[in-house]
Amino acid sequence: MFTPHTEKERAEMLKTIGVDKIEDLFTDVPEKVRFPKLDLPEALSEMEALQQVRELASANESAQDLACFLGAGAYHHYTPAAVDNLLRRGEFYTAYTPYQPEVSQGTLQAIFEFQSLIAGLTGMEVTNASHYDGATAVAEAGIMAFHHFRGKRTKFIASPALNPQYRDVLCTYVCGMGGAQVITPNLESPLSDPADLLSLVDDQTALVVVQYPDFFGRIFDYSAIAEKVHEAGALLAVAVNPLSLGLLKPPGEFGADIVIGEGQSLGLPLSYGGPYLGLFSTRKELVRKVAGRLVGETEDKNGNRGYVLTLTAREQHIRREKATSNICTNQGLMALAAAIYLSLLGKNGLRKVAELCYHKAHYAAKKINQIKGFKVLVDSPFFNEFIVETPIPVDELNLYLLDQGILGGYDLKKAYPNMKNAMLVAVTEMNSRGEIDLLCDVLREVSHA
Amino acid sequence: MFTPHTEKERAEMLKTIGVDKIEDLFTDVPEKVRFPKLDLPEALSEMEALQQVRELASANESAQDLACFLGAGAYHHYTPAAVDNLLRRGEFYTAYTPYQPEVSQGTLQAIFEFQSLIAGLTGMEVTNASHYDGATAVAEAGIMAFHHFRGKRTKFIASPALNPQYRDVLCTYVCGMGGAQVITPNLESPLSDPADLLSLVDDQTALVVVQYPDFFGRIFDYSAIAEKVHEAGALLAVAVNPLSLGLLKPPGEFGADIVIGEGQSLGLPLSYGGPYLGLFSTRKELVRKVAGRLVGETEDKNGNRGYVLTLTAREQHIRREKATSNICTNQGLMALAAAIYLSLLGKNGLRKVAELCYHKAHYAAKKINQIKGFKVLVDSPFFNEFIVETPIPVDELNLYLLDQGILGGYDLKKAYPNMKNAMLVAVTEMNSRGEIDLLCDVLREVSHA
Amino acid sequence: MREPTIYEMSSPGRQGVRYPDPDVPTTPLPEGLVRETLPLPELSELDVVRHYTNISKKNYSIDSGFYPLGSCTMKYNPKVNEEAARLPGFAFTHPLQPTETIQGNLALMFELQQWLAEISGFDAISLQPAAGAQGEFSGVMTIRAYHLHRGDSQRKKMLIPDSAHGTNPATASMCGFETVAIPTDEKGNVDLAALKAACDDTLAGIMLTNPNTLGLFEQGIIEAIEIVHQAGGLVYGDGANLNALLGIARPGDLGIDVMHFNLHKTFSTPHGGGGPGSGPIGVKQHLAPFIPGPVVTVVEEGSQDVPPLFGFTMPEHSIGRVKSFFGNFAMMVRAYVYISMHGPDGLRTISENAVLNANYVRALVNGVYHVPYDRICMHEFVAEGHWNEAPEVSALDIAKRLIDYNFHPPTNYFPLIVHEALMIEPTETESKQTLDRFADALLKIAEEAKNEPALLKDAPHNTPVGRLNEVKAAKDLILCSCDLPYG
Amino acid sequence: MREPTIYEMSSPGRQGVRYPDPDVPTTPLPEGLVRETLPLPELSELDVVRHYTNISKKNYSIDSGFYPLGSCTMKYNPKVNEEAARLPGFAFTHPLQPTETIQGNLALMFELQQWLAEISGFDAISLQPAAGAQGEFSGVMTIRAYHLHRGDSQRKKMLIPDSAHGTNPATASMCGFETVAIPTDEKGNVDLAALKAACDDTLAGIMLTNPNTLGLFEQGIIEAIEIVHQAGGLVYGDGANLNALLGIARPGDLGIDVMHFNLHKTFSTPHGGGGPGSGPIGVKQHLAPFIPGPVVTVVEEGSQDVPPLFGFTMPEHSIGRVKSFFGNFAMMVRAYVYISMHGPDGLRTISENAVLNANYVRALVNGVYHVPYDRICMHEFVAEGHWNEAPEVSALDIAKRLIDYNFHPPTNYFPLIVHEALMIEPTETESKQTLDRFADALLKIAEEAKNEPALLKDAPHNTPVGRLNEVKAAKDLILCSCDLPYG
Repeated sequence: MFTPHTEKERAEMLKTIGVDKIEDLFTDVPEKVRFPKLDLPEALSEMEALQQVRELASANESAQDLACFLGAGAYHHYTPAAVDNLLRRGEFYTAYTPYQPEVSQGTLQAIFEFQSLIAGLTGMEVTNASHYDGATAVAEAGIMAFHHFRGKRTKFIASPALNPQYRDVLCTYVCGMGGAQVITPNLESPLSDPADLLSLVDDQTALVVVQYPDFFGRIFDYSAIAEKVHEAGALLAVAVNPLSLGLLKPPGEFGADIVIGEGQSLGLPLSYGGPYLGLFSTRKELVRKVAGRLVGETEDKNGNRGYVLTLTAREQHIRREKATSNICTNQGLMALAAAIYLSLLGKNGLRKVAELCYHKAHYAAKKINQIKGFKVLVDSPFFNEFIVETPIPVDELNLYLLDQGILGGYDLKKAYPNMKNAMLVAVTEMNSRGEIDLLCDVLREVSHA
Repeated sequence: MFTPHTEKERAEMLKTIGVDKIEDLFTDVPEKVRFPKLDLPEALSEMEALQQVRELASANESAQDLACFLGAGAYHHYTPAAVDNLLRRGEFYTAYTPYQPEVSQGTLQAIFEFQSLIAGLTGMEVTNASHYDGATAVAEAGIMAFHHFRGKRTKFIASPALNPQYRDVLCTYVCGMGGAQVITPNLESPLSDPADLLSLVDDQTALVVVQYPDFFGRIFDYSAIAEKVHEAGALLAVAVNPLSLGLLKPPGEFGADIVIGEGQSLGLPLSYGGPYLGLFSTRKELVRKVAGRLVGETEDKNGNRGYVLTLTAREQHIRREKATSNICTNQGLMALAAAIYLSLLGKNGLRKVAELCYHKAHYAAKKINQIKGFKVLVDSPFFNEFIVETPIPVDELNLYLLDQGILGGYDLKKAYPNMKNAMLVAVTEMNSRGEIDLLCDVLREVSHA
Repeated sequence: MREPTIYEMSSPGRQGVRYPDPDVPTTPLPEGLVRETLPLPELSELDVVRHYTNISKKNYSIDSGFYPLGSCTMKYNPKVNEEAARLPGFAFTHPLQPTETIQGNLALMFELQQWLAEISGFDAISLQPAAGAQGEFSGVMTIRAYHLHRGDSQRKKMLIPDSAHGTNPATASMCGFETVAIPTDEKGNVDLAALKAACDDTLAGIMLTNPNTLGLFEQGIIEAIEIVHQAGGLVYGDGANLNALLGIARPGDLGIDVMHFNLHKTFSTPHGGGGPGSGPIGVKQHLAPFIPGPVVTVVEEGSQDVPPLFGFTMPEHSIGRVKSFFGNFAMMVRAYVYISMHGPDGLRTISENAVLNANYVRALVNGVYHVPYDRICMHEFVAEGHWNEAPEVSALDIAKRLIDYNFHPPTNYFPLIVHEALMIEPTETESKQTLDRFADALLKIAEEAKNEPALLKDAPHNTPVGRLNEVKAAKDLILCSCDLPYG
Repeated sequence: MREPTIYEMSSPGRQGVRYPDPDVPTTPLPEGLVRETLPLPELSELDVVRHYTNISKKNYSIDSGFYPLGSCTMKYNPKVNEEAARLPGFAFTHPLQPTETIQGNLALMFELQQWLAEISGFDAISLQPAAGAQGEFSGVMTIRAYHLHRGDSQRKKMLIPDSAHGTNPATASMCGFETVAIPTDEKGNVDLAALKAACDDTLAGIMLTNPNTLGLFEQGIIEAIEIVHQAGGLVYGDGANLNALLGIARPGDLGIDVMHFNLHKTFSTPHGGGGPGSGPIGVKQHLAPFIPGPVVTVVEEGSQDVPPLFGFTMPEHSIGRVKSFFGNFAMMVRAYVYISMHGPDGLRTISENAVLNANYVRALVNGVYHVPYDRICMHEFVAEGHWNEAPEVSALDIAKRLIDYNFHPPTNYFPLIVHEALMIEPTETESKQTLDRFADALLKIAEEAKNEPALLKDAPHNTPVGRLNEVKAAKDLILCSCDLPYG
């Protein structure tokens, strides 16, 4: 078991402490609430507890059993076996935040490399050690922008094609900031031209948030938008799917001030939505406004290279109420996973996976578009996701697909009530041509039914 | 991939070597056979290769899906999660045999502890670092006995209740030893009294091999047999299921000279028969005759405790043709697994598991015996296996059980043609009462059909 | 050994993991949108495995030694949890799957909600927050939403004892509150007089850490809570120290209105070198409509033969989402298994032994180390790392010297109210033998401090690097490998 | 740090992994058969995890560094193999399950048999042997059975070149053969004249290692095999060095009659600190009836829609079983995945690069180290670890000094025909960068040997223990913890 003491040891220890019995350690606890009887199931042994969760797990259907075309912010990619193999090293996962650098160089070097990899991928200068997920990274971008303008600019403009959950979380966080508000135009027609956002940008605007590829999978060059946003003195944040950056021009080249993103696509299992990985990159001049941890390279007294947490004076345990973020525990192990994933795939591998996603998605889109009653809505380049207009409501269609072993796309009306009969289909390297063809076969059946 | 060189690097290296192209390294290979075209499937990527074996694995039915009552030398036990977690450490599984002790203390200490644990369990003084499995350990006991008597005693008596595969392997190995023969009496009535063996023991007898619990699950005190065998100047080897020794008197207390066994029950997965773990323990005076590796405690020049392979002069790479065994690679990682397993369970845990097996098996035997047409053959104490006489042939019965999600017992006629309609049923801690009751329900149905 | 970075190891053209060629006709790539360079390293699988294996060895971890880091609850993380969280039926489920296909996950979450409520004495649980700090944020936002919903928009003042956790002030300020510090009295409790004085109709609430960061149970907690409630404020409980209270006292029973849990402390999910955590919050009934959502509820009651159908519900006046999806699910699986393996008695044993261990170490070193608030502590205690006889030696030096003895240092310089603080939390999973060796080391170091202070000042001696130049790090600000084009 | 043994850590009454109480009525235990004491340690799960984690760190391993151990093929073991072997559909299958329930396993084994046959040029494969030495035993027993079956019982002589692997003589003698050593000629090949002279009608065969243990391809191999065949002998090929020949030359095409494979060398299954291995054998058609069994065969042919039904068959005149069940199945899974990921071209690339790497290191150190048979080598080469200018320095000292440079030593004192041998096998998975660093270290050590020999004699300097007293170990013979009652 996990509490090692024998009765004899407990007795010896109590004696050393100078009390008679264990209960004597708890006399500060008000008697009327002391030692409550907890109404919980009796303890299981390890083999029983594992059996119990095994039964729960097998009550699910998973993307391993089904052909998965569901994305909308979380993707079923292949994770090379070496990733988890390394994550399982107790040295990594049972360590704490590297506050003692002399005995934490493993974690620190890994984060430093993570920062470097993500900076390279996004085309930015500075990356922090992670946020909880893509949504909270967006929120932190908002908070950063708010404080960058010392609270004087209060308008946050979120693209209607920003992942709706990112917008929700941004709203939750912005609530606490005096007078700030999140504006999302065109929610009823979210496929509108991203340049439409610009009409809202003014000298009250702190931040404009767009997504790349956007929630609907579309890819836009945001250079012109960046220019206009900067003209208004505001900041531009671009939320990315980092895997797509294996292929696509990085937002750093568009003039993004902040690049945030959901790192799950970089080797993390779907895991029912978490733990995921919030990416946060920015320009060097904004580094002191960045929340979360930063690892910097330095030297010890013998000139050996080493790594430390740096600029810690920004953090909440030192700045206390003046801190702009309270983040403390982050997603360190997930950042490590992403670093290992990117190291394993490297330059060629990431490009290859991104291209596989691209080609397979385009193959699927073309085939689906040929099916009577289905129409692919594409008026711009897309990466690995696209919208399909369906002849019947998406939830009905998805039940039908499920019967055939297919996890269908995201029902857009859940987030955009106007978008009825619109399914967001995601395709990754995990979808074989056979799976795509099967999907089309089943859609064809629906079309004929 | 696994070959790291780029074309540029290969070219530089060839230049250093002083040849033009890679083919120049192979001019010693006769031209007519050089660079054969291999007719093999084209290379798969990791994700495809894993998918391929996943499909093969899912084409099996496993003891995880079925209620398993099959034993006969391999058992479905629970392995605590910590065992595999530690085995996955690259430091253990990607190391070689610890020939360089200064950089192998991990493996060496683990084997030393394994030797200690097995010695404690069997009640013997010396244990080696493992053999391939229980069967080959029996063969090595035979070889050791042969050489112990300098080839002058050539008779090897194997109990008919010794695992038939152990006997087969003993026979295979004994073939190579001049004039030696394996005798198994009473194969047509293998449930006979083990004392019947003694009539064969004479001054030509090198070794008598019995099993404990025997192949049919029965437990006998072999003290009297040991005495008689020793009177004839021969050696007694006892093949054990080490898990049963959590409960049962150890063979060391019976006067066994050699204790061998199949260590699979100590935390190793069934894994379709391998890798398993051959245990080999003996008395100290026989240590120089033991095959395989031995780890001994010693000191470095500063007096620090350390471990080394010892008595290596016995081994084949030094004694060459005078060596009595050629074992080189053994089952090191499995020995480590068993050491971790025994450390985790400890004194109380192993006793508890052994008792669970015992009680559940007895519960099952009692219930089955009450079913019309089924009869449990028990005329002596048994551990976790017992024979059931069945109203229909066992292979037919097993197909019926399989339909109900039950992996039935071993069909004894496969090894003992006389034993028709006799099923060897194994019960472990993995069989819940519910599973046992289900088995009985199905047997009852058969009985009524 | 100095380990190169992955960039230094990179060789142009080297291939790591291979992927198949497309099995579909290809489509031209989008013009003008394709990147020209991709500054990622090029390594073989062996390069990568060896690199991360070797740097991992430079870490101290629970699996390799004693980690008495105060306030962090570095207890042993059972290995079975890792198996459980990786079961394919969990690991490969997509958060947007139809709820009918995911009843195993929902059942687990629902039961975990129930269990956490029972353990803590709360009425509703939101599993969504990703970490303790986000739990804090969610809890304080819940308080804010409660007051606003009642029209109490003037309640802007959040009280924070100076013995509270470090994140509390930042959290309060993120939620738009003004913070007022409440001092600690001579016994290590919140000063009730000061508390009373700070209460008025602008009071939003108080953020209490109990046991507080001195490791002490607030002796006046019930009175303190009453004072706040009487002023119309709510009580936020920082649950980071819950490991002292399992089966000992339920925060809800003490009168606390809302609290976060750290599943990665109390319920043994691994810390991962900094995360992920999981920071659910529990609230009393009156706050239930405000918590982050969605939460798991029974959509259709089950019967003896049919399990209930679970689904998601958004609390009526929810503050909204605090992250995507439903929280750090894989951490919930681990906590679920952990609670299952303990049951009511096992949970109490955890806290009993956590408290026993802290008091035992305290008893062993007390006197040689000054323990400023010297009474029975809970799961941790705070000593001073300083002696007048060794003026140049600081808590930091003691911490670093412990590394030479193969122990992880305790938390130091926290809480701020203790001079040269050393905050020691042994946790319940450590054996008496380990605690004895640790106390021995502390006592030896106290000797060394007086006799051979250089041993401490130069420590640690055997680590991959010595003490690092933090000033240089902040000045040079090298945050990325210099081998990168953007750097 | 000295790590105590598990016995020294034990505390009476401490509990490790817990098990449930029986859910069935209990039965009285068998009288007189129950043991009184069970001398096992008593530890918590944390004790055990920390202990084995800490001792693991005292190991060198492929995952942590370069392991150029000649004759052992310490190549990288792909991590996906570990996942594959642990798939529950494999790991939880019982070896006595009805074959109908286990077609996945049988299909894998059947295909692996086919692949190994194709790679090596043999006609039949037995997967049963558990390791190389058992493969050798099986192969030589197969030769024996062949001769006996033909009535050639006088064929008792087995020739073994002095450049053969260490296990060969012991194996031959276990099979009842008398061994005759054949010398090596000045070019490092089997001396054909001596071979011819040793052939007569008592010849059973020859055990050839090719490439031989000098790392050299036998230049006269076809002639040597013809000589043996003409005398009625058979040729056993030791397959331990097959990593040099994948897609380069098939042993069967060279005329070899029987050979074992080391899946744990050539096909990357991990060495496990000493095992498990897997040592299948391949034979030409005339030996197929004699190999160990059972082997996997097609019992019912499949069609386009229906896969074939696989089952087991015992070869007609099989030497019998050499172990329980069917071999080390989990190792076969790994080898299967490995071959799948390489395909025909990938396999050739393995051997090309293994040979390239060995020649590269040879070229870098040749001259400074004397390479006695100096020609293009295959996957390994043998140098002398000795200089007249440094008379006191031995190969062992060089080996130990390499540890200080963070490299695993090469094999030393083998083969016996090279004075102070250092046998270096880099394998194909190592990068040029690593080889360069290794060669640098060797060159530096050669300098040190002449200038500072004490550096070598005292090496290694930074290991958990220094050179150990092997004489004491053999004299005291402490093979068990002294804390045991039987010890």
